[in-house]
Amino acid sequence: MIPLSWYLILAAALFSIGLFGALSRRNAVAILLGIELMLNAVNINLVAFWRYGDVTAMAGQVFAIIVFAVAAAEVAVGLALVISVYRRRNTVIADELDLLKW
Amino acid sequence: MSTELLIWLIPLPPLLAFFLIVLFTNRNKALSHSIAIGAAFLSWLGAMIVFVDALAKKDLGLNPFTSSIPWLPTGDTWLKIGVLIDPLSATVLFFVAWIVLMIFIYSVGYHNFGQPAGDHDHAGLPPHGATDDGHTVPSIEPMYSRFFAFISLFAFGMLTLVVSDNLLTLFVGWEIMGLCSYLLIGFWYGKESARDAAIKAFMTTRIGDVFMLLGIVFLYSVTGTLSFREIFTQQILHTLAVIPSGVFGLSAAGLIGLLLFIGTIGKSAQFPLHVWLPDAMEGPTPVSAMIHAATMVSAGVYAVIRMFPLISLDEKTMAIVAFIGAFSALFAATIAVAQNDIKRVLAYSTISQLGFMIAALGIHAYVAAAFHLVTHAFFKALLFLGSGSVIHGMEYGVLHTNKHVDPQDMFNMGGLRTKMPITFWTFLIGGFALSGFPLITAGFWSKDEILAEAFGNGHVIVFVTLAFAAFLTAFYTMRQITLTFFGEARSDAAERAQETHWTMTTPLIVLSVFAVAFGWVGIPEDFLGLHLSPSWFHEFVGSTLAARPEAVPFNWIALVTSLIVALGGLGLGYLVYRNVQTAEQDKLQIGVLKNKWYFDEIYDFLFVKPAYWFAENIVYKFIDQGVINGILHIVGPATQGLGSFVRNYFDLPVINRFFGDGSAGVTWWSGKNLRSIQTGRIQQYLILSLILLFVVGGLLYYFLLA
Amino acid sequence: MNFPILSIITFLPIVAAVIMLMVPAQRKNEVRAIALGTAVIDLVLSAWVYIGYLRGNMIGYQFIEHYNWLPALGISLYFGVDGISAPLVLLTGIVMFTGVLISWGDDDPHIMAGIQDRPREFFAFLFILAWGVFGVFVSLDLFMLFFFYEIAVFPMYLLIAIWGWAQTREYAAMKLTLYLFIGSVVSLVGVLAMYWVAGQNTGIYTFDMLQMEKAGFSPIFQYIWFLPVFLGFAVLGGIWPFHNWSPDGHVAAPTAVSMFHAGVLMKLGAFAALRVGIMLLPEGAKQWSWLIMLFAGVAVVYGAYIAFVQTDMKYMIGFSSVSHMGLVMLGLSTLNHDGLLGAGVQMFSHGVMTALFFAVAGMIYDRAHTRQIPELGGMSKAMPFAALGFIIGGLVSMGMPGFSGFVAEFPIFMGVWRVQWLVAVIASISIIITAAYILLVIRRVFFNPMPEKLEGHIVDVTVLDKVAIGTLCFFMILIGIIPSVMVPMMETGVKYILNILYPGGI
Amino acid sequence: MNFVSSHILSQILFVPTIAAVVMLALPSRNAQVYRWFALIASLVPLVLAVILWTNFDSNKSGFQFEENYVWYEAIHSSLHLGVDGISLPMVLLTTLLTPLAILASFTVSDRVKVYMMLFLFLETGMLGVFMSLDLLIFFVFWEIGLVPMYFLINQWGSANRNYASLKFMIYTMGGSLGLLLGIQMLGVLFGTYDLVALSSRWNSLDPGSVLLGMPVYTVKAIAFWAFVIAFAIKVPVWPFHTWLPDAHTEAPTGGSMILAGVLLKLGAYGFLRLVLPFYPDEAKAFAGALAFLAVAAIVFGAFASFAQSDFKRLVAYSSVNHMGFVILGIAAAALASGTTDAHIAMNGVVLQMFNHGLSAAGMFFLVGVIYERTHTRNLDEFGGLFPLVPIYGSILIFTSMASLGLPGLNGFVSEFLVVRGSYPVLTIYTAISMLGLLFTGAYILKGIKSVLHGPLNEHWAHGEHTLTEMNAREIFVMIPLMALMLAIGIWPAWILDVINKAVVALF
Repeated sequence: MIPLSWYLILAAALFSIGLFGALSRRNAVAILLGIELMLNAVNINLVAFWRYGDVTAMAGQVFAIIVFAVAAAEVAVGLALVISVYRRRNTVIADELDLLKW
Repeated sequence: MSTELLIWLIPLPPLLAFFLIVLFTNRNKALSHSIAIGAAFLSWLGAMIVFVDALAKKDLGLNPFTSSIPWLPTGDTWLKIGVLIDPLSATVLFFVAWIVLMIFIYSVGYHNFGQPAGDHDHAGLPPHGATDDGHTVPSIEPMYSRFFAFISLFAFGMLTLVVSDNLLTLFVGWEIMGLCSYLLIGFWYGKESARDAAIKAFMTTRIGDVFMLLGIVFLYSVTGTLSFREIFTQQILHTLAVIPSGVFGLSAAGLIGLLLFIGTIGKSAQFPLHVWLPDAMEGPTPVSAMIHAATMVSAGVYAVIRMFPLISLDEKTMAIVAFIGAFSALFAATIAVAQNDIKRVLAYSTISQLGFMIAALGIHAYVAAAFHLVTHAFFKALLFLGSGSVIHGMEYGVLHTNKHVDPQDMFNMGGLRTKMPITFWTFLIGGFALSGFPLITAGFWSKDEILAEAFGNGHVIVFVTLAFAAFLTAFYTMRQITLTFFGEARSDAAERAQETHWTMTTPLIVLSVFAVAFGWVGIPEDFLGLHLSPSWFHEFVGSTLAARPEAVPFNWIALVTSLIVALGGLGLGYLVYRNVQTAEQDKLQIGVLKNKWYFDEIYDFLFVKPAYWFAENIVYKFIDQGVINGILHIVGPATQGLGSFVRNYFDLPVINRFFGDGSAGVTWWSGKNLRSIQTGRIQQYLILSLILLFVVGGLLYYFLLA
Repeated sequence: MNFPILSIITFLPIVAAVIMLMVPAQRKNEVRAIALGTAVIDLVLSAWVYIGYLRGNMIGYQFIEHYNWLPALGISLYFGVDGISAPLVLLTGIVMFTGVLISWGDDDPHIMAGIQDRPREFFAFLFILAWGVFGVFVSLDLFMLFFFYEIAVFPMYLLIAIWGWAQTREYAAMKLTLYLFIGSVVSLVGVLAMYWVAGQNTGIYTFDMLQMEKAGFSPIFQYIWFLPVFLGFAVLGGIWPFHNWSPDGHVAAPTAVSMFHAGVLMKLGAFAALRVGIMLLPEGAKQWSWLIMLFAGVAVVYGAYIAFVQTDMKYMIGFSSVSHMGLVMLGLSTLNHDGLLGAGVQMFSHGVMTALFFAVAGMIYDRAHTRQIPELGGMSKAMPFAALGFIIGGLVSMGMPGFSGFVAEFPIFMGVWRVQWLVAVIASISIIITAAYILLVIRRVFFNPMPEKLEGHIVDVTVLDKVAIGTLCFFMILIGIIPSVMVPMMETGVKYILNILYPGGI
Repeated sequence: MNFVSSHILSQILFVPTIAAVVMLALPSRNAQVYRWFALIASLVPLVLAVILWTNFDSNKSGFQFEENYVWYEAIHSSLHLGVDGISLPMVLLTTLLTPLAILASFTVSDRVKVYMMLFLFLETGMLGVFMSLDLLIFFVFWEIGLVPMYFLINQWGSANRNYASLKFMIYTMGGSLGLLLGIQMLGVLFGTYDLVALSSRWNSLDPGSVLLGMPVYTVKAIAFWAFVIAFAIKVPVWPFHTWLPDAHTEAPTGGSMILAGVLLKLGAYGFLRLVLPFYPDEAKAFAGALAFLAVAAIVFGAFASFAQSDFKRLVAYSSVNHMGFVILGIAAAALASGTTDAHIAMNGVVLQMFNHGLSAAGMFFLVGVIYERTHTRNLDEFGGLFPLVPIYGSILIFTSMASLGLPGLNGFVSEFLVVRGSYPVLTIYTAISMLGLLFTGAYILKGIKSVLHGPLNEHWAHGEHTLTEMNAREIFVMIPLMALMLAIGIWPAWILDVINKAVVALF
C-alpha cells in the first residue's frame, strides 16, 4: 500500500503552499485561505498517523475533528474581521492595516 | 602629767587660739588678744616646766624625753611622728617660748589697742589715725583679731618645729610658718608693696623648701626613717656616708645635707636667697621680730644644727656651708651700712648674724652656733621691738603734727634719747649686744666663741671674714643708734615723738635682761686663762651630740680681735655719725650698697620675667593652643571632607548615577532604538518568526543531534 | 496552640484594608479609627506571640499553623515563629501602631501633621504593606515567603508616589520599586533552583523550608546560588553597594511610610537573606561570608561618613540606616553566635530607633516645612517631648550603653573579632562619627536659637505623637537595661542556625 | 536592715537613678521642690556609703560586699559589684561630692528638674565605674557617665559651651574606642568579663604563643596602649589634656565640681584597676614614657595655669598639674611593683586622687561663687576683694593652700607619699616634678593675689554690683570639704589604712 511518507510529503507540500500564501498574499482573504491550507495539512498528518499507528486509539481522528471545528470558527471570525475592516477602511490589503505600528 | 605628754601639748594652745579667733571671736578684739596671749602663756608655762625637767634630768643627751605615734601607713611599716626634747631643743624651746610671749604682749600696744577706730581706715591698710578732740591720734588696727590669729598659728608652727622628733613634722611646722609669714608680711594686703613682698617671701623660701623636701624624701628612701634619733645612729650615718649619691661626687649624706641646707638658705635668707627678707619689712613690726628673731630664720639655723651629725659627714658640704655663711655675713653687713630705714638695717644685720651661725656650723663649731642662735634671738628680738617702738613713737609725732614724713627713715629721727628713755636704753643694750660689746653683753660671748673656734681650728679665711663682718656690724649698729637717739631732732615728728605704751616697753625690758644675762651661761672655762667653772651652755648643749665637741683652748688673738672690732666699730660709728644731719652728708650712701648689689634687678631679669614669658607664650599659647589644639582641630574638617568626598565623588556619581540611574537609562535607550522594528505588518512579523524558527532549529540540530 | 494567632495577625490588616475601602471617602475619622483599632489589635497579638514565646520553652518554631494552598506544587500556608522572627513580628506590630498614630493627622490647617489627603487609601495601602511584612516574618514556606515579600514591596510605590514629598516622589518611588523587584527576581531564580534541586534530591517537591533545610544541596550548588539569593534579598536590607534606593526612598516617603520602610522593610530584606540565604545554603554562606563582611564593613563606615555631611535630616537618618543595617549584615556575615545574636538584636533595635527618628523628623517637617538642618533650631523649647525622644534615639544610634544599641552592637563587634579583628577595628570608627553627627544634629535642630521665621509656627506635638514616641523609647531603654527580655529568645534562634551551619558542632 | 546590708552596693548605685525617675514623675512646677528632692536623694547614697565605710574590714585585702546579678549572660557578662580599699575612697568621694554639687547648684533656675535628674544619673554612672568588677559593666558605666555631663555642659554651660562639650564628648569617646576594642578582644579570647578571672588568665598567657596572628607580646603592647590612651585622655595626661580647660571652664559650677572632683578620677582609677593588674610587664616597660608624660603634665600644667588670666581656667589647669602626680606615682608603682616604694607610691596615688577630688571641687565651687556675683572670671577685673568678703577670702586661702600642698593639709600627705615612692625609681623625673611643685605655689599665689589682695577695685565696693558675702548655703558646701582636708592633713591614717591593705595586696 502507499507508504506513510507519501502522505507526509503531501502534507508538507500543502503546508508550505499555505505558508507561502499566508506570507506572500496582500489580500487578507487570501492570507486566511493560506492559513486554512496549513490547518488541513495538519489534518492530513493526524489522520495518516492514526491510520499507520494504533488504530484503536482514536486520538488522531478526535484531534482532526477538533481542528475542523477550530478552522471553521477561525474562518468565521476571520471573515467577520475582514468584512468589518473593509467596511471601515475600504480595503482588505494587509499592508495598509498597520495600526500596531509604533 | 608626764613630761612627754606635756611636750605634746606645748604647741597646741596657739593652734586652738587660732581656730577660736578665726571661727568665733574675730569680732571681739579684747577677747581675741586675751585668747592669743593666754595661749602663748600656756605654751610658755609648758615650755618652762619642760625646760626645768630637762635641766633636772641626768645626761639628757643620751636619753632625752621622747614619745612617738604611728602616723602614715607605708606598705607594711608605719611612718611615726613624735616629739623629742634633748638639750638643744630644750634650749631653743626656752628662748622661743619667751620671745613669743613677749611679742604677743607687745603686739597689743603696737596695734593701738584701746585707741578709737580710725576715721577712714579699712581692712587691708595700716591705720591712718583718728581725730580725737582736734588732734589726730593713732587708731586701732582694723584687722586686730586677725593679726593675733595669724601670729598664734605662727607660734604653733614654730613650737611644732622645735619639739618634733622627725624631719616630717619639722617640715610641717616649717611650712606652716612659711604660710604665716606670707599672710603676715602681706598683712596690709591693700598695699601693693606688701602684697608683692609677701609673694616674694613665699616663693623664695619655697624654692628652698622644694629642695629640702627632696632631701627629706631622699633621706627617707635611703634610711626608711625620718626620726632624728634613728638616723643619728652609727650604722645609718655610716651607710649614708659611704653610699655615693652620684651628684658632684658627694656622698649620700653630703647630698642630703646639701639639699636640706638649701632649705635653710631659703628660710634663713642666706645668700643667694636672701632677697625676700628686707622686703618682708612691709609687715607690722612684731611680725618682723617674729620672723627675724624668734622663729623663722632661727628655724633655718635650728634645722642645720639639728641635722649637724648628718651634714658634718661630708666635708664638701661643710665647705659650702661655711662659705655661704661667711659670705652672707660680710655681704649683708656691707649693705646694712648704707640703709636708712631703721628696720632694713636690722633686717640686713639679721642676715649677717645668721651668716655667723651658718659659718660656725660650717667649721664644726656646733655649740658656738647654737649659743649665738640663742643670744641673737634675744637681742635681735629686742632690737626689732625697740625699732618698732621708735617707729610707733614717730608715728605718734607724725599724726600729731599732721606733717607726713617717713617714720622709719633714720634721717627723720634724732634726739629720741630724751623723748623715749626706756626705748633708748633697751635699744642701746640690744645694739651693744649685737655689736658684741665686751664682757657685759651676751652677743660678745657668743660671737667671741665663734671667732675663737674659727681661729682655733685654723679656718683663717672664715676668721678674717667674720672679724671684718663683726667690725661692720658694730659700725652700722652705732650708726643706727647715733642717728636715731643722739643729736637733735631732725623733724617735727621726732620733736613730738613720745614714749610708747607699757605693753610695748615691758617686753623690751624683759628682753634686754636676757640680752645681757644670757651670755653669762656660756663663758668659756679658761677665759683669760682663768679657771672658771666649765661653760654650762657648752656642757649642756654639747651633750646633744653623741661625740661631745671639745671646747677650743683660750686664745688671746681671737679675744683681742673681737675686742678691737667691737669697740672700734662702735667708736668709729659714733664719731662719723655724731653730727651727720642729712642723708646727703652720709659718705656711705653708695649706690651699689644702697641698691643691695642690684640683686632684685638681676633676679627679676634672670628668673622672674623669663618664667612669665615661658608660661605665657611657650607653654600656653604655643604648645597648648597652637600645637595640641591645632592637631585636634584638624580632625573635624578632615571627617567632613572625607564624608563629602565620598558622597560627591563616589556615592552620587558612581553608585547612584552610573549603576542606579544608569541601568534605567540603558533600558530606556535600548527600547528607544529597538522600537523601529515594530512595523505593524503582520507578515513581516511572521517572516521574522519563521527565520527565527529556522535559526533555532538549526542550532538545536547542530548542538543536540550532531 | 490551636488558636490561629499568627494567621490572624497576618490577615487582619488586609481585612481591615478592605473594610476601610468600603467606608465612604469623606468619613476620615472612621477610617482612622478602624486603622488604629486594627493596629492596636495587631500590636497586642504580636506582643502576645512574643511573650508566649518568651514564657514558653523557647525551642524551635512555635505557634505552628499549616494549611494546604497548592498541594500539587508543595505550596502551603505554613506559619510559625522562632526566636528571631518573634521579635520582628513584635517590631512590626510596634511600628504599625506608632505609624498609624503618627499619620493620624488632624485637620488643623497650619500644622499639616499626619495625612489629610485621602487617608482611606493611605491606610489601606499601609495595611497591605503590613500584611506582606507580617507574612514574610511568619511563613515557613518559601513560596509564601516570597509571595508576601512581593506584596510588601508593591504598595510602597503607591504610598511614596502619591503621598510622598512632591519634589522627588516619582523618581524615588520608581527607583525603589525597580531596585527591589530586580533584587527579588534575582533571588526568585535562586529560589526556584533550590525548589527543583531539592525536589530532585529528596523526591518530594516542596517549598517547606524546614524540609529544604534537610535537602542536602551540593556545595557547588550552594556556592553558585548563595550570592544571587542572599544579595537579591539583601538589596531590600540596603546592603552596600545596593543601598542607594533607600535614602532617596526615605526622603520621599511620607512619615509613616518612612518608619515602615526603614523600621521594618529593611529588616525584611535582612531576615529573608538570613532565612533563605544562610539557613538554606549554609555552605555557600561560609564560602561567601568574606564578601558579605567586606560589603557590610564598607557600608558601616561609608554610611556614617555620608550621614555626617548631610544637611537634610531625612537623608542623614537614611544614611545612618545604611550604616546600621551594615552592622546587621556584618553580624550575619560572621556566622557565629555573637555576630548572629547581635544582628538579631540590632534588627529590632534599629527598627525601633529609626522609626523614632523618622517620626520626629516628620513632626518637625510638618511644622517647619523644611528638613534642612541649618534652617532649623530651638525645637527643644517648642516640642520638648519630641526632643527627648530624638535624643534617646540618638543615644541608641551611637551605641551608648544602657540603650538597646549597645546591647546589639557589642556582640556584633565581638563576633567580628572572632573572625577578623581588623574589620572590627575599622568598623568601630563609625561609632565616633555617628556620635559626632548625632550630637551635632541634636544641638543644631533642638538647642540652637530658633530662626525667627519659624517663631510662633512651631506648636507642640499632639498626644498621639507623644504616645508613639513614648512607646518607641520604652522598648529601646527596656532592652538596653534588661537585655534578658530579648536576648535569650534571640539566642535560641541563633543556636538553631548554628546547628544548621555547623552540624557537627563548632 | 538585713537587705540593706546585703545589697548595700546596688542600693548606693541605683538609688540616684530611681530618685531621678521618680523626679520625672513629680508634677510640681516649683523648682525648689526638685532642688530639695535631689539633694535629699543624693544624701541617701552618702549615708549608705558611710555605713559601707564603717562596715568595711580594712584588714582584709580583696573585694568585699560583692554582689552578682545576671545581666547579659549571652556574652557572659554579669552585673558584678564589689569594693576594695582602692574603690572605697572613690565611692565615698563620689557620694560626698554629688550632694555638695547639687547644693552648689541651687542657684540654677533654668530647667531645674532636668538639671537635677542629670546629676543623679551622673552619680550612678560614676559609682558604677568604681564598683563594677565586670569589665563590660565597667565600660557601660564609663560611657554612661559621659552623657549627663555632656548635656550639663552643653545646656547649662557658659559662652563657649558647644565647642567645649562636643570636644569633651568626642575626645573621650574616641579615647575609649581603644578600650572598647580591647575589652572585646579580652572577652572574645576568654569568654568572660569578670575582672578577677580575666586578669589571671590574661597574665598566664604564654608570651611566646600567637594571638590574632601576632605574637602575644605585640598584642599585649597594643592593647596596653589602647587602654592607656583611653584612661590618659580621661585623667588627663599631657598632651591629651586640652579638652579639660575648655570643659571645666564652660561647665556650670556643679558640673565643674563633679568633673574635676570625680570624673578625672575615673581615668586614674582605670589605671589602677585595669592597666596595672592587666599589663604589669608592659607597664613596667613603658613606665618611663608614662613618667615623662606625668612630669610634662606637672610642669607644663603648672606653667600653663600660671599663664591664665581666667580664674576658672587657672584652676582647671591646676587639675592637670595635680593629676600629673597621680600618673607619676602610677608609673613609679609600675616600675617598682612589689616593693615598698610601689606601695608607698600607690598609697599616695589613691590618696592624691581623693585629695584632689576635695580641693579641686572646692576651688571650682569658690570660683563659681565669685562668678555668680561678678559675672566675670577675668582675674584682672578683681582685686582687693578681701575686705568685702572676709569669709570667702579665708575659705579661698584655705582651699588654695590645701591644693598647694601645704603641710598640715591633705595635699601634702599624698604628694609626699607619691614623691617618696617615685624618688628611688624615677629620681630625675621626681626632681623635675619638684619644679612643678614650685610653680604650683606660683599660680596659687597669683590667684589669691589678684582676687583678694592688692588695692580694692572700687567697682565692686558699692553701687548695684556690690559684692556680697558668701551665704550660709555656700559656706555649708565648703564645710565638709574643708573638714576633710584638715582631717586628712592632720590624721591621714584613718583613710590610708583602708587604702594600704588593698594596695599592698595588689601592687
